[in-house]
Amino acid sequence: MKKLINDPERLVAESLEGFALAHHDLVEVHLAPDYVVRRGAPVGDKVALLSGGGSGHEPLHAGYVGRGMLDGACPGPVFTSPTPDQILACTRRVDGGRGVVHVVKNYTGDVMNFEIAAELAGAEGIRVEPVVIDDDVAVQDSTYTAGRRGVGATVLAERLAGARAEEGGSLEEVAGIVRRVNAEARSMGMALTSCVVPSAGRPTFDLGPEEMEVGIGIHGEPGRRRLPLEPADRIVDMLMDPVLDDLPFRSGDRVLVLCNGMGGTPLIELYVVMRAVGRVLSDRGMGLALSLVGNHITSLEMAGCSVTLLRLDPELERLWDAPLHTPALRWGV
Amino acid sequence: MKKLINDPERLVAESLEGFALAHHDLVEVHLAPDYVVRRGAPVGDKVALLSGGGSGHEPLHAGYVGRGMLDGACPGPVFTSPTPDQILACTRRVDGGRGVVHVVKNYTGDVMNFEIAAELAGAEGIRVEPVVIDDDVAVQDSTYTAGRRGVGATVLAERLAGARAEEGGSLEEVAGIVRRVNAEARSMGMALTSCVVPSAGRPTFDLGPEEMEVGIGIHGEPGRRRLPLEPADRIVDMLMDPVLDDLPFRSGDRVLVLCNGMGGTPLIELYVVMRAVGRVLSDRGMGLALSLVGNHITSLEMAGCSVTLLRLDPELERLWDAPLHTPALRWGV
Amino acid sequence: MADTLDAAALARWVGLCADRLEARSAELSQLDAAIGDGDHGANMARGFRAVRERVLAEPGAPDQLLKDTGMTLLSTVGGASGPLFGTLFMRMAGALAGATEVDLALLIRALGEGVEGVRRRGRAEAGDKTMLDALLPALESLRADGERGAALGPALQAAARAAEEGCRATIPMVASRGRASYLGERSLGHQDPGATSAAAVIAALAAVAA
Amino acid sequence: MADTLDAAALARWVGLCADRLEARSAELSQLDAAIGDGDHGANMARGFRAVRERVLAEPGAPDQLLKDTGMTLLSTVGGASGPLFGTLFMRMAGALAGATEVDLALLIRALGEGVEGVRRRGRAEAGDKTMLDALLPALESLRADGERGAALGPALQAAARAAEEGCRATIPMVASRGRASYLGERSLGHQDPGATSAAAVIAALAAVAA
Ligand SMILES: Nc1ncnc2c1ncn2[C@@H]1O[C@H](COP(=O)(O)OP(=O)(O)O)[C@@H](O)[C@H]1O
Ligand SMILES: Nc1ncnc2c1ncn2[C@@H]1O[C@H](COP(=O)(O)OP(=O)(O)O)[C@@H](O)[C@H]1O
Ligand SMILES: [Mg+2]
Ligand SMILES: [Mg+2]
Ligand SMILES: [Mg+2]
Ligand SMILES: [Mg+2]
Repeated sequence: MKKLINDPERLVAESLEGFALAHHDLVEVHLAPDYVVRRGAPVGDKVALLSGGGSGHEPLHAGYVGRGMLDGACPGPVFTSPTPDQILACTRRVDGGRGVVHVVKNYTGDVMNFEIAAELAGAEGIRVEPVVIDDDVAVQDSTYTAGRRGVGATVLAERLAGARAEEGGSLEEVAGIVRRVNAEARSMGMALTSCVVPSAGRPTFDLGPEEMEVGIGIHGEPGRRRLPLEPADRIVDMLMDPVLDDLPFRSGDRVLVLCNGMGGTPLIELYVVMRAVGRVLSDRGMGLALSLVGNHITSLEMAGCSVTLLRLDPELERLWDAPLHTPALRWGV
Repeated sequence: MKKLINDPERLVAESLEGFALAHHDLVEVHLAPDYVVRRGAPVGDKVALLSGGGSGHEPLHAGYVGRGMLDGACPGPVFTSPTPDQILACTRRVDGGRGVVHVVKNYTGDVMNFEIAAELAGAEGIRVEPVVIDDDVAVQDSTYTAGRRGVGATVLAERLAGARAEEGGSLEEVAGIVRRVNAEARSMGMALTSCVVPSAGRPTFDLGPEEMEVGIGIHGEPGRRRLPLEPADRIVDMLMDPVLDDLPFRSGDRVLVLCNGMGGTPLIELYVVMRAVGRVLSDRGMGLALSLVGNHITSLEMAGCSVTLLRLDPELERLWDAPLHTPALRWGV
Repeated sequence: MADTLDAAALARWVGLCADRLEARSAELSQLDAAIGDGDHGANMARGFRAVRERVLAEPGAPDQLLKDTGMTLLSTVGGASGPLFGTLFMRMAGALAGATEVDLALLIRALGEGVEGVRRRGRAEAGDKTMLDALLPALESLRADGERGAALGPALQAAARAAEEGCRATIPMVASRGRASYLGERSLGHQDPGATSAAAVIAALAAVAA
Repeated sequence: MADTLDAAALARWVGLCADRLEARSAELSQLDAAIGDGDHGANMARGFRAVRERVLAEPGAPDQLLKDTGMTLLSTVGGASGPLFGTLFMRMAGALAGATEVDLALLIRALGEGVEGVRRRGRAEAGDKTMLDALLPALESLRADGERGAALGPALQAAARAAEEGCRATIPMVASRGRASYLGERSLGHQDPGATSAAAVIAALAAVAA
């Protein structure tokens, strides 16, 4: 296992310490229980937005704590959801009296741990509104599964709902933006290589030198299909077709594109993916209004990418451009 | 070779096309010869800042074109310097009459190609001021080598001199900032894995599962020493000692830290590196004033990191915070 | 062989769970690697190590002991199994409120509450290839024995066998809850890790009652 | 066997350079992989492919031909070898201004200018393990033969042998210019790629004069 770490057991805590050092102007980091909040939380007279999940997806979630996005983030161990006490402590810390929206990626563990935390917070008189994100079209049949997974739409929901909270939206309005983003966004991902969970020390799955895994999630879990490697343009077609057909997106739609790297794929390749996405959109008569290219929701050092499309409306477009200031994304301030 | 590409020969051009699509609000991309300039270049009544080099180091340089940083960037083929005609065309395009500073990383090819371009531009009446960056302390003996390589300080010089140009600095002043950054910054890097140059199709060097290469550059060239893998804290000591001793940095210095990923190392690990750097600085009585953690000057998908320290003064600190708006870095606007 | 379990016996149960799950951590993670994300053993070991340190050092009355165990699992295991095993123990604790001795009837009530809590929390049913496929058969076996007026010890031996069989029965199932469900048909042929640890928990109870 | 080279012969030279360097592209990149970044063969092949398309389709007079060749190399090869081979051909072109036939004396003058240009551009000297270690011996050999009044053909055969020997002599050198210099002692024992292609360029000239 080739990693810049000291000890798998201390990885998350040490990484949070480095994060605190680099971003002390923006965030406060609490250890044991682990959570990250905006400096001076609770901030202002606003609804708070909180998310969390296993570590290994950086910059998600802690990198998105700051003005115009999250008020708090709860990182669990690598690929393992945070615990209710962690989420509860963070919820108490960010609540300014107007309630807290929990953005939860749809994984059994995340959903249950957030659910218990919300019950405990509710018992303490904190209003919590949980919203589950499940945008991954790779999981096809939701009656016989735990349901679609939450992937790229999480980033978009956190940003857009964070902007709505910042401008004074109510608990219902902020949660409503998360729900709208989840309803209007679809994603699909693929891997060229597996990742190595530090505590396991070896690749989660094995891929041959000429193979790729299509339909992966973000926890190194294998996907739906193992296929021979193809050129980038063909791979993008394989991701875009199910994404476009599912919502479905239609000619004339204006969309935001997230071309996301899984962690080990260099930017030069992500822009090749972006080019291919742009060609598909223009072939379908769709408008590319906004784009985000880079490592935004990752699986440790996995090589690969995911594509998320969000159908925009004027309110979402306006919210996207609102001032944003987090360790990982920043504009307008 | 597992890459999200269509054809090694078309990689740079296709990646630039995707880049143009994603960032058309900020930049204009010209193909054949390949260069990237700020939208509407030449911009305002200012000195222009231009850089370039082989591709494969993204976001360097094209990702740094924009307000407060570069006016133009010339990407060569992967790890191969751009050609004089490319640099000349870009120089013409960005010159607004107050001259053009060329930021050149110290590699034989880059230096000669930029030199010829500067001669040609000079013959056309364009004032060009070239500055060479050579901050890599891994290259020890500069009398018997092509000299130290330009690495992490390039990013810092481009940002700080770009800010100086934006506020109206003269050709000499802007070039002076580049020289000052180069004089006050030192870097060293290491690799956990090699990268794969697309046209070669296989790793540039072979590292065993328990080996690392210390003192690497950014072109997949092997470094000075091959050593057994160590914990992150020990690796950071190996990078920091020569960096600190070389300038030398002293107790009481305020520094900017660039914790740079080589492309394939996930952010969770870079923050572990950041933590270790912070510990070394505080042990030495130095002040961590500014930090930048992420993939800023990379070697394709190489796993590894480099650390750059820049000794700050009040002017450099002020320039760092000035408004910046590029595809890869943005703040204050 | 007593016909009730007192606080000391229940503490031995929890301790035995910790011993056995820590010892089988690699095996449980291996099972999880095949159809999940390979952390189930580590999760359970982390949780029960914390239980040993925080709860078993000074175990309280039956209800307090199981509540503390549940809370500790809840706050240290994470993932899917943390809330589920946490709920199992906490709901059992609720049913034992005030009791100092637990007879078969009370144990059936408590386990019934616990398993119902797991079912509700996870929204899973029998046959979904989860820990419920070990817990439900154990509970049914206990209930049948309880109606027949069986003694505590033999009833728990039978329940342990039922849990073990239920656990093996997950092998030919296609998962429809939890991470394994993403694999669809690919989850066939693998034993469910959570069912395996649930069966170990029941077996440990049988062992202290033997 | 003519005692001068005309425009057609020089065009054959450039064409032969293209043929041979393209054919040896993999070998040259291999040499560069050992002590550089593994692209020298690709760089030269890219450049001479462009020369074939843009220059050899309609080759001009000697000076124009070599100037176009140099400019094309300059704008397509990149890296270290682009400016150096570009300079070599462009400086040679300067010395040939107006000439239609090139005799040995003029060739020596032109090559001397070209090699001097390479030396200045690269700030390298003999023994630095670069293309100069093939070019300088070739030039010396030509000059000696020129003074002895040798014929063009045999003088170029001798120069090609000198270049080849100079190229082999780079093997035991430690590089002190270019990318290979970063390796220090590790560059020992490898033949310099740029010297190899420079020797091929001289050999091609000898071949058209034979
Ligand atoms: N909805 C559910 N109901 C009951 N048990 C479940 C459910 N989802 C998962 N499980 C159990 O949890 C086990 C996996 O636990 P673990 O690996 O610790 O968590 P995670 O899946 O979050 O990594 C599965 O083997 C299964 O028995
Ligand atoms: N300063 C120099 N002077 C002369 N020749 C040089 C110099 N630096 C490098 N070279 C030659 O260039 C060759 C490498 O060329 P190439 O691989 O195409 O460029 P790069 O090193 O930029 O990848 C070396 O083998 C050497 O012969
Ligand atoms: Mg897990
Ligand atoms: Mg090169
Ligand atoms: Mg698991
Ligand atoms: Mg080379």
